[in-house]
Amino acid sequence: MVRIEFLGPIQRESLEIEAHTLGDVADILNQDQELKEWIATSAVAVNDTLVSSLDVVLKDGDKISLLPPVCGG
Amino acid sequence: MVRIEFLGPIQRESLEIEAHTLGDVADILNQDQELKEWIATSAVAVNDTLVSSLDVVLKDGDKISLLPPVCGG
Amino acid sequence: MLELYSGALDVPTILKRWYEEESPNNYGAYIPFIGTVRAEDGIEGLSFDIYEPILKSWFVAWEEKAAKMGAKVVMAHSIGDVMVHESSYIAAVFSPKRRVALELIDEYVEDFKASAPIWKYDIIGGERIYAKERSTQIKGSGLLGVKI
Amino acid sequence: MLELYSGALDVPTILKRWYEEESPNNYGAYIPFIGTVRAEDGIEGLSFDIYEPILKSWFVAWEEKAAKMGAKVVMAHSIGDVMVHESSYIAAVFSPKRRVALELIDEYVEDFKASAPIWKYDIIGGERIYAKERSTQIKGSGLLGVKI
Repeated sequence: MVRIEFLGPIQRESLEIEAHTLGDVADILNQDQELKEWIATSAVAVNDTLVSSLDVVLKDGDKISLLPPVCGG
Repeated sequence: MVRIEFLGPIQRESLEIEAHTLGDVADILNQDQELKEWIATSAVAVNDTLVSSLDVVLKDGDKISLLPPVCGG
Repeated sequence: MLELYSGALDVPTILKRWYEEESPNNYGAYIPFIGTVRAEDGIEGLSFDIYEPILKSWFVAWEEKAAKMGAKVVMAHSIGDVMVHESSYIAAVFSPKRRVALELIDEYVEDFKASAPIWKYDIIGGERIYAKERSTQIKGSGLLGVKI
Repeated sequence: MLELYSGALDVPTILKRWYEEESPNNYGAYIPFIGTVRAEDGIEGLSFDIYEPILKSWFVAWEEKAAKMGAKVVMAHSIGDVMVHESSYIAAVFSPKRRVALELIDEYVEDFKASAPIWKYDIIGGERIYAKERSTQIKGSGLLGVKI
């Protein structure tokens, strides 16, 4: 199981899902129509490190975070 | 008569000389060998306005200032 | 030094403390950038969410980058509500040399705006409204999106 | 506001006063550049001469330039001696917008260094030695020089 966290304005409770790669996570999350817009504009971190490829292999207990568009300052 | 002022590190008393243009001022000041190096590297102001041409016509009482290389801050 | 505060920043106190802390360290240039909430579009203020773990990694990467140039970066940011004409953000650079300081402060502030995991909300009528139009996608966003 | 002080600047007090004075004026960005005397080449400090009439015209021209962009510039500078690790110079920009502020502070500080009628001396063994090698000729210098 891995945990999905939605940051900032996404306003969703975190999810626990079964996934072995980020590709699996994408397949599962995109089934949720309301999440699709956020997914299209969000960056992704695995265990608090931003990632740029879907080929990341996940292990049990990993944390995946979705970071929607930012505006600090 | 016009007055010549030497600013900052030049360390010279001001001079009163007879001059009708900045060209006249240049002719007179360049007779002083010790001033030549300063003259070659200094900017010139007439009545506290920087000037960029020798053709400025001077009138009685004008103040000509020599500004050597600067380093504020 | 990355400092997070609940609510508006006490700007004079932070600027003074940073200045005095670095005084003995022989930096020739100190450039703070202070961000203040402007009265515009009828807002009462702004509100901020921060995701600290990734903000910290972003900041550590900047500390290392600055150190290679003999410089130092610091930052203070608000969490929660900051009213109009109050300040929410100070980013500062200390450097031995002027050019390094002027170039770093620009790059540091712009990278902060583009990458720091902070979300901004307008406060209007007491409601908190995500400032979507003013927000920037972090580089690499959309990774999990459906391929078209 | 162009402020000249005898000796070192009280940086925290000046930064605080400027910040508080401009707080109601809806500027989103405040960027001060603070210049501090570095311990190097065995100096005890620096000393400054200023020619005020031309410094004032230079500053007024910058006030007008900034105003056209909705921005404001201020400056504080020391006259006379400033010891190592003390500060002699603060130049600051206030602007509604971040980009304008970041670009103006760079141009303002660089133009100050190139043009402001201020002369710097190293203080070594109590002597005041003109910092000739670090000084810059004002644009148009050499006008009265002999033509070769």
